[in-house]
Amino acid sequence: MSIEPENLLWMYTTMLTIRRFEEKVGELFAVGKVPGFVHLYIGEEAVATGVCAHLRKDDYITSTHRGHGHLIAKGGDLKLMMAELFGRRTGYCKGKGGSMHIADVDLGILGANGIVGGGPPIAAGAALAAKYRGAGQVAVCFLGDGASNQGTFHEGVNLASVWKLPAIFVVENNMYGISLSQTRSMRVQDIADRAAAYDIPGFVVDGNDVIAVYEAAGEAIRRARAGEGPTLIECKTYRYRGHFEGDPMIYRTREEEEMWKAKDPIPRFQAKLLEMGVLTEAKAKEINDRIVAQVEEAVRFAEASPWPALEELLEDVYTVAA
Amino acid sequence: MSIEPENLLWMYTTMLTIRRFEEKVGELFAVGKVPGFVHLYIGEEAVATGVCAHLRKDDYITSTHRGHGHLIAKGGDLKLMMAELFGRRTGYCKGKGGSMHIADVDLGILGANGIVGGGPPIAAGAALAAKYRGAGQVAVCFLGDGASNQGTFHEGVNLASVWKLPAIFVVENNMYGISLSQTRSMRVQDIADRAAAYDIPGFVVDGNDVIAVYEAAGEAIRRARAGEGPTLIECKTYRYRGHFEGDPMIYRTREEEEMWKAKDPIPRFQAKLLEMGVLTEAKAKEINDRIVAQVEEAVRFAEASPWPALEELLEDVYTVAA
Amino acid sequence: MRTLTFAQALNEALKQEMRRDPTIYVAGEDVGVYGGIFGVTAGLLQEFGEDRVRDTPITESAIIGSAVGAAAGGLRPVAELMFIDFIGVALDQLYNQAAKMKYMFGGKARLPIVLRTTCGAGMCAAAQHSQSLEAWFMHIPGLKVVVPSTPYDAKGLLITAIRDDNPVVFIEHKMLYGMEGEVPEEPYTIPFGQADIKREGSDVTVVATMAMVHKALTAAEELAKEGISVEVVDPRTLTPLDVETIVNSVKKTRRLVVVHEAVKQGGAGGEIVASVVEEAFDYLDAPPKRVAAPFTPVPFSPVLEQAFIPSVEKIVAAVKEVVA
Amino acid sequence: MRTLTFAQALNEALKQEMRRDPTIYVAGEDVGVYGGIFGVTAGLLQEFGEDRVRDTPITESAIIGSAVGAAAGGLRPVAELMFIDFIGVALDQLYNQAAKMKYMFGGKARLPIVLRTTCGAGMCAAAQHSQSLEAWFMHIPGLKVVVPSTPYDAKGLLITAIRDDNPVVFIEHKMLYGMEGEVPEEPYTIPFGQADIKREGSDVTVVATMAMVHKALTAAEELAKEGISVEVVDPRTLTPLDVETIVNSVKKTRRLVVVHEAVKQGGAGGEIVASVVEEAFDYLDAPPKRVAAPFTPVPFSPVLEQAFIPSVEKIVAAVKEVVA
Ligand SMILES: Cc1ncc(C[n+]2csc(CCOP(=O)(O)OP(=O)(O)O)c2C)c(N)n1
Ligand SMILES: Cc1ncc(C[n+]2csc(CCOP(=O)(O)OP(=O)(O)O)c2C)c(N)n1
Ligand SMILES: [Mg+2]
Ligand SMILES: [Mg+2]
Repeated sequence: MSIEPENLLWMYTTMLTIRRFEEKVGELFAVGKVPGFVHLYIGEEAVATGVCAHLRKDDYITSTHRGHGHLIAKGGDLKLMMAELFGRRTGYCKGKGGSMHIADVDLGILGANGIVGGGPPIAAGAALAAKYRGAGQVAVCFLGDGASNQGTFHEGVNLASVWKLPAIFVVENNMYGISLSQTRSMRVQDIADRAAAYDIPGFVVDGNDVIAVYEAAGEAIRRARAGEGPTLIECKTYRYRGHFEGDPMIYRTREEEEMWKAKDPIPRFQAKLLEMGVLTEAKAKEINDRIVAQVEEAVRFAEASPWPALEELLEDVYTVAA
Repeated sequence: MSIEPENLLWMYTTMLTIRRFEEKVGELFAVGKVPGFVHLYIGEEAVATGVCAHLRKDDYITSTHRGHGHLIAKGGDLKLMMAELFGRRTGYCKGKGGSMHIADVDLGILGANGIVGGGPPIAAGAALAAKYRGAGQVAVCFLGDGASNQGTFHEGVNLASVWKLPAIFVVENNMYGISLSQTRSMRVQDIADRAAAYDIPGFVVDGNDVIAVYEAAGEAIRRARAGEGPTLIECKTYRYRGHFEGDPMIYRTREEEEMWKAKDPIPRFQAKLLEMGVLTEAKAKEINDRIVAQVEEAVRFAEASPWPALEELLEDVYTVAA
Repeated sequence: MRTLTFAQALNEALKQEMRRDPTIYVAGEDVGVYGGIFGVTAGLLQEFGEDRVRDTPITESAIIGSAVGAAAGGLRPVAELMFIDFIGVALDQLYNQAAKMKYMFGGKARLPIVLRTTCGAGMCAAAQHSQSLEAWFMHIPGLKVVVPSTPYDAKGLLITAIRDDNPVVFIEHKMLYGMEGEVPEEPYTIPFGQADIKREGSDVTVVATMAMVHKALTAAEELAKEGISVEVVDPRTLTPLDVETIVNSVKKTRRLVVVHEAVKQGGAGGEIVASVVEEAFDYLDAPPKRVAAPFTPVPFSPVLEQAFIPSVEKIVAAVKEVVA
Repeated sequence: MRTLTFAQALNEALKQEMRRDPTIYVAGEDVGVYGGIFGVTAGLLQEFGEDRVRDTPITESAIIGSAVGAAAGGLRPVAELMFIDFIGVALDQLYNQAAKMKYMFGGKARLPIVLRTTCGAGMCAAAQHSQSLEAWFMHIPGLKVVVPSTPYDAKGLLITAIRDDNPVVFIEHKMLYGMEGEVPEEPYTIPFGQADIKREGSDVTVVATMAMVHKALTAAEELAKEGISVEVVDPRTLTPLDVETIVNSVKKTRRLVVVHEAVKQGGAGGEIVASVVEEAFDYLDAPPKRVAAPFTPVPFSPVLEQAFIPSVEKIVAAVKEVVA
């Protein structure tokens, strides 16, 4: 597959944006500026990026507790995200949602989700709406290896299969669900094998290779838009940080971590782009500087933003008829 | 596999007992003697029978809303069953359970179940207790084709797989979940294919051939007792009656029904036994007469039994410390 | 006026609304070919086709969850949970997803979902097919909870539910499906949060829901013969709860009995009693009373089941106690 | 006496009971290698091994369901639901299976299951990790519901729960894990259904649960300065609920305030208020009051979350209202 240089650069920029954003969030968490549970996406950037590279603004995604990367890749605004993480009224959810519930329905982002396995049924429903409307939209469901053991995964995928919905289930297999390694949560090696239970295609891809993800997702999304039904894509990857910030990580070895860090999706992709001549060292630095500035701006925006007013506590529970 | 004549006769007798019992329950329902929802097992007798032929008294089963056949095959007492169906205090559950909740924990029967998909997690737990005890017990989970779409199926089988529990999941694929044909509830043709999602063996057998069921179950149970983990067995079969008594059956054709009735597991097995010389016409009549008498006796027992006393309403909610 | 059964009234509401708005679809187990296990969706498949009348696998989490996603995507799902008893396999999608999404997203979600379901004992359907669980739903911010008692209310409230932009749990008591009553042919709505005084009276207020409304009315009839005048108030929706109408009635009668079929402990009755005493304590001339099921699962045997369900006699006795 | 944190007290109870009875096992997400997300199961894997300390996949229905099967098969599971908020994916196995089995089977089942879980707001964990849902469990016949507020109660009640032959939901408020208190070294039990008077007083009875007990005690301290004597009653178990102790306290103080962190509508407070007014109406000198969370999901932002959680000030204000 030959990919346009502008797409390649979009992917590079997106991955780097996620990385820099998450690094900053980790720092801010450590100094107590971001409260609550924070699950960082560092190391897994190629997955959200390679998939979302194909998505239109009116396509849907459902995300997870580890959702910042999906949001950024789907076009989420860094300022609104950061303000939400800070709990400010200018945030995506007016401070009511926080990291685990950031959403932007206008961008088709149906929310991060604090419930592991919460997404697949919802994605099936969004795909149903897409099919009903007939405008070629799709719904992508991101989920973890751990989530694929949840009953809702089975139900969501089965419904999408039997109704031939334009849904793509992207398993981010980072080898752990909190402390439990995948080998101890299921006997299959490849979660893609679970596609057979629904008679849909299932693929394994190197989730640290954004091009591999891009290609697999492209075919799945093409099928979905063409009315050929859902696909399951398993992306093998690794999270570099703890499950959440503050995790002592006693359940995995430093050697394993080093092994995976050697496969870091960003330097790997950067090297490729340099080799291809799509990127130069100077350009790379320019991109990085721009991203760093954007992230800093998002932090400034968040810090300068007001807290929610107390009366807002009671608002937004119900939609009131116009 | 060569099967002892006494085993063959036990299977024949068991199947016929289920058939006669269920026919009688249908009659009694029609005249209003058996209240509530009644789901008959007629047509599927070979499944429960071929499986339970291998079970010890201390093995466990979990059953379904369509549970009479499993109960009888696991050694349930016809009188106590019938009295329960009548809602009498002499019944298995003192009249508190009815058709959907008959149980006999002393026989390892952990209950019929009104919740479709309720059984698999419970069976996994019983198998865990068996493994813990280390006495070679197994747990068999009966479930329907429809139930295999429920999230709890996925979770129960996965847990049994990952913990290598002595559990056998027996899918009674009678091609419908109430009015929904299997072809409209999932895209796989063979539910046994779902075993691949858990890396356990999955087999398809002719569920109207008791010997085929017996052989497949025998191997699965042998594996389980030997500590080799769970198996999924799909038995293709058909229910001859409606989903429940009173079902107008507008969702399937009379031709389809006739086609399946031609494969009735009981005459088929009877013919084989006659041919093998294990059974004679006279013996068959004798067995049938004995069963009919037993069923009649069960009905008399039920009819003569008292209703629960009103104060029993409040009993049996909690176990009170001795 | 023309009479319909409760089930027919619901069926008519569904048809009329589906004709009006093509974004409404119905999904659930056996809602299509079978027409619903209690016949409420009969004829919909024939009129609206498979895209809008969707038989689902046995997959309650995906039934409700897909309604959430479809609603977020602009449709108006009317999902069916065959028995309220089954909510336990799918509750997450209702309370953590549907009910909270708008709030969690800072207001930027609109989830016009109706979840129709059936509750109640009386058919010897035993412990897992006979429960009354409305109190759980009352405890979920973001949901509305509808508990109709008559064919007229059923139709009007269902149309309101379908037009509402919030997730609504619509609970149909299975023993009411066959009940007949006058129902206008044209579509009409009944506002949520407006209790209905099903019978006026002056000596005691009996607040009752669903099937219990009719038992309360029968009890009122009997008590009238003894000179006790009972006001029967039917909240019709539990969220929003029309505390005002109930309190005003109690201010008039100075006595309160609350009746529901759910088990008493943790039931809606506690909420109603507490709300009334908080607001109208000084008006009460006697301690309020609750008539509800005992703290047991629903038994199968008809004799036990009938003892479980609150009876007219128990309502009569409770009223006599509070007016004594 | 030695002091332990709430989490350490629970940990000690688990260890002591597991040493005593080899049929007890622990299962749940991250209970083994990780030692529990809040550290309550720390060290168990090392001492008791993988057979008795079972890390499970993310599979709450199978965690609870397998506990049901294992208990029916003779074991004594102590299962962990990481957050009470997750019960919606697994509630069926708890209320339709575990809680009803004994009754449905006519008494012939014994299900000694403990389901430990954590509840409550205060960590900015937002709408799906901060709820207080005890009222739902109170509405389920066949379950017992334990709501400890101190390290001492936590240990004694957990041992009682483990030795109980019924399914018990044991709810640990996450903001209490770090609280220290005196805890005897030897195993001891605290009977279910015995409320504890955490502070004696004569002007008003404040019934509070879990984290709210401590806010009520702080409020009592402040009110004492103003000459108002508050009796703080901690029910410790919601099923069985010790109505007698609460009623006796109210008969003495003639005033009642109920405090819980759950949202008010449909919460346990309604049940407690209703039970008291039914039994002690004539003793009450003022309308009872409930202090509870507003009818919203739990917000994330610390400023909103603190406004959501019932505060000492709100308790003080409520007490002043009822004694006015
Ligand atoms: C229903 C439910 N169960 C458990 C949890 C607690 N929890 C949060 S994240 C997580 C692990 C998820 O693992 P995986 O799906 O592999 O995603 P990852 O964190 O690795 O990205 C768990 C157990 C939850 N939030 N929801
Ligand atoms: C959780 C749940 N959902 C739905 C039902 C209603 N119901 C009872 S039996 C049944 C069909 C079951 O189909 P299958 O598993 O194939 O078993 P069969 O009846 O064919 O033996 C349904 C939908 C139920 N009892 N429980
Ligand atoms: Mg993972
Ligand atoms: Mg079937």
